[in-house]
Amino acid sequence: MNFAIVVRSGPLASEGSRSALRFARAVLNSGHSLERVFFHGEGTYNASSLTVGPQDEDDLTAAWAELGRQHDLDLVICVASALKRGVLDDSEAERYEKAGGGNMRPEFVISGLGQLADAALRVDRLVTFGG
Amino acid sequence: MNFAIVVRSGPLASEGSRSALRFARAVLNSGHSLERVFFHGEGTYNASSLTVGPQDEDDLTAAWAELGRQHDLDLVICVASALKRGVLDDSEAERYEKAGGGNMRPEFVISGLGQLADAALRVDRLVTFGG
Amino acid sequence: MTHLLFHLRKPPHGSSAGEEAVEAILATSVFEPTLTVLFEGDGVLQLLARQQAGALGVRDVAANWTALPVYEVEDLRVHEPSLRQRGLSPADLILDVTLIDDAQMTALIAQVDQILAF
Amino acid sequence: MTHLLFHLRKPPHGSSAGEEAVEAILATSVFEPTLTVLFEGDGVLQLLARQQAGALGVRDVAANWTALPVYEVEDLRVHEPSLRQRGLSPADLILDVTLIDDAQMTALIAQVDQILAF
Amino acid sequence: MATLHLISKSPSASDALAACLRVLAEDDAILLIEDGVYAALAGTATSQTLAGIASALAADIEARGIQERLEAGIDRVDDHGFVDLCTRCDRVMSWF
Amino acid sequence: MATLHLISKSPSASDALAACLRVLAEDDAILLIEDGVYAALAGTATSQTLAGIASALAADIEARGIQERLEAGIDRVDDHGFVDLCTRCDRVMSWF
Repeated sequence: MNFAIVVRSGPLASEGSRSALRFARAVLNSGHSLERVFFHGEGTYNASSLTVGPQDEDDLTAAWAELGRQHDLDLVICVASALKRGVLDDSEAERYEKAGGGNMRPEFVISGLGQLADAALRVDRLVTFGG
Repeated sequence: MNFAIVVRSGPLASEGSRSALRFARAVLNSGHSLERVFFHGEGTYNASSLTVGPQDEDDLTAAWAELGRQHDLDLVICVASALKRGVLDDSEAERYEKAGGGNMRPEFVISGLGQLADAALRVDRLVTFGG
Repeated sequence: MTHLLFHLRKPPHGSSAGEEAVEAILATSVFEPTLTVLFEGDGVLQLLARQQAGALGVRDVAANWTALPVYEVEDLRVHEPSLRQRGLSPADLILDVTLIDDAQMTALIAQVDQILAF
Repeated sequence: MTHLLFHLRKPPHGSSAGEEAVEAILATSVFEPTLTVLFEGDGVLQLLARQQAGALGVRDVAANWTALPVYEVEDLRVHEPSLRQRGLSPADLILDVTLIDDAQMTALIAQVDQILAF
Repeated sequence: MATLHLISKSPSASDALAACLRVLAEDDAILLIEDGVYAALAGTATSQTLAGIASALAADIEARGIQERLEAGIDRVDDHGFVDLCTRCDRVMSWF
Repeated sequence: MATLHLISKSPSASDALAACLRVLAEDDAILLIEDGVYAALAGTATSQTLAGIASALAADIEARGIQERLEAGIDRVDDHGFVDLCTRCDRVMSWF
């Protein structure tokens, strides 16, 4: 079965991102397909490359990136949400003249809400976390 | 009278940061003193220099920075909260080997929770926004 | 045809959920699915008339919603018990909506393919 | 001497409020103020015994609270009606606390200089 | 020794207001801010309890379009009134 | 055409569970996750309503130390059981 996940909370504000990550692992381990993880609103904070995690907790931004690498996942952050929150890839950083480049982990891509709509229309199950 | 403000929400997650900003302006306009604004937990996101605000809304990170400049305010972000969320000044960015430098606006300073304790013990009124 | 339900249960201003929902609905409407927007709980407050957003220096969220019919998103349903619980009536709302009760909401949920929660 | 009240009304795990409160309390204790920690509403759930944080791969929040007496933060009060409302009793908690009722909470609030809310 | 209680959440999104009312002292004041102002909607379960006790922040009322739907006895306070309330009370307690 | 309802907030922090129960269809399922699992605490106002209807996510129960305080009739489900529930139902509805 095809799944898509929507993440609507940051890595620390509520438990939504952590639940979504565990659910994503369980979907993959169950032999299902995970078509896309769409990070919307506060969820875009999960893509930050500047987080410094304490050693006794896992850093969710790093954990998402790691899962994305292992399974070649489509991790999409919503451009409208991300710009307002200061999560930028290098090309957005250049466009808005932010010296020093972007702060998005390379395992994520920044794109529009069409990616959410496309997922909602294609997959068998859409599951939203962290409102 | 001496005030201190604690901000516990980011610029977009809840209305706390916006309320705190309006309250800060009212404190200053009323002739009171604003000793410190302490950004704790999610509140540390307010210091991001990478936010790109839509034109028809004010960008709260820019608005805090502007108010800080005008009134020489002590805008402190909690180091423990900020590191986990990927809000770093240049020296923290260097320490944790993040290329491209930090992403904290220069009107803010990054410091420890002693600054919250110190404010709580010194001021006449401590007001917390955005839990 | 795929039937999508957008479910709003957050009030305006207190969070960015309302704006994010409007943007997502408009982006989705381009694909021309069957599309229903459901306002329930505090979500009914999104549609209150006379919201003066200038007071907070923010965008007028209620006005955002008026863009929906322009983009032919016209199946807007409001959970009437939520409205009544808040001392409000349909005359207080900025858009023409279909009022639904609990049983009709139950039937609506059972009928859609996916639900997007805000 | 300045009397500070730390007021917890968020449960553990669902947000970082509990950790932030513990850190703030310990940082404040260095200044040796009069310091009271009040657990009320869902905040009483912070102190539940047998929390197995490993299940979520997170720090053990309940264990964080046990550091308080070590740093001589010993005035811990739990709003008993909040505990009862959740089907819990003092025996379920990880620390020795003082139970207070509504009237005692009212009196506590009136007696402190500043309140830090989590 | 009065306390100013700040309520910033809707009654649907937090038990903060109910919890505050349990422990309110006689000379305390409540100020509804942000989504907390929805508790002042006339004809609702909470609003009648608040008449004469609570006030509500003007900017938040107007932004939400409830300026003509307030329960009688709940005063409007502007941002400077908010600061004044803080100075007239002895401490400020925020409930989330 | 059953729906899986996800409840992720404590009953003190959201009316989500109460709202969900109003519109629950006969063959629907409820899964309590995150702070939503506190609704399963035995002897509380909500928990008895949930017996036989709701299950709760094991990791969230254990993290919160309520594994021995669950209302009878509320099953524990692990992460794979969560995925199975999604496949057995026709859609997933998240309530915040």
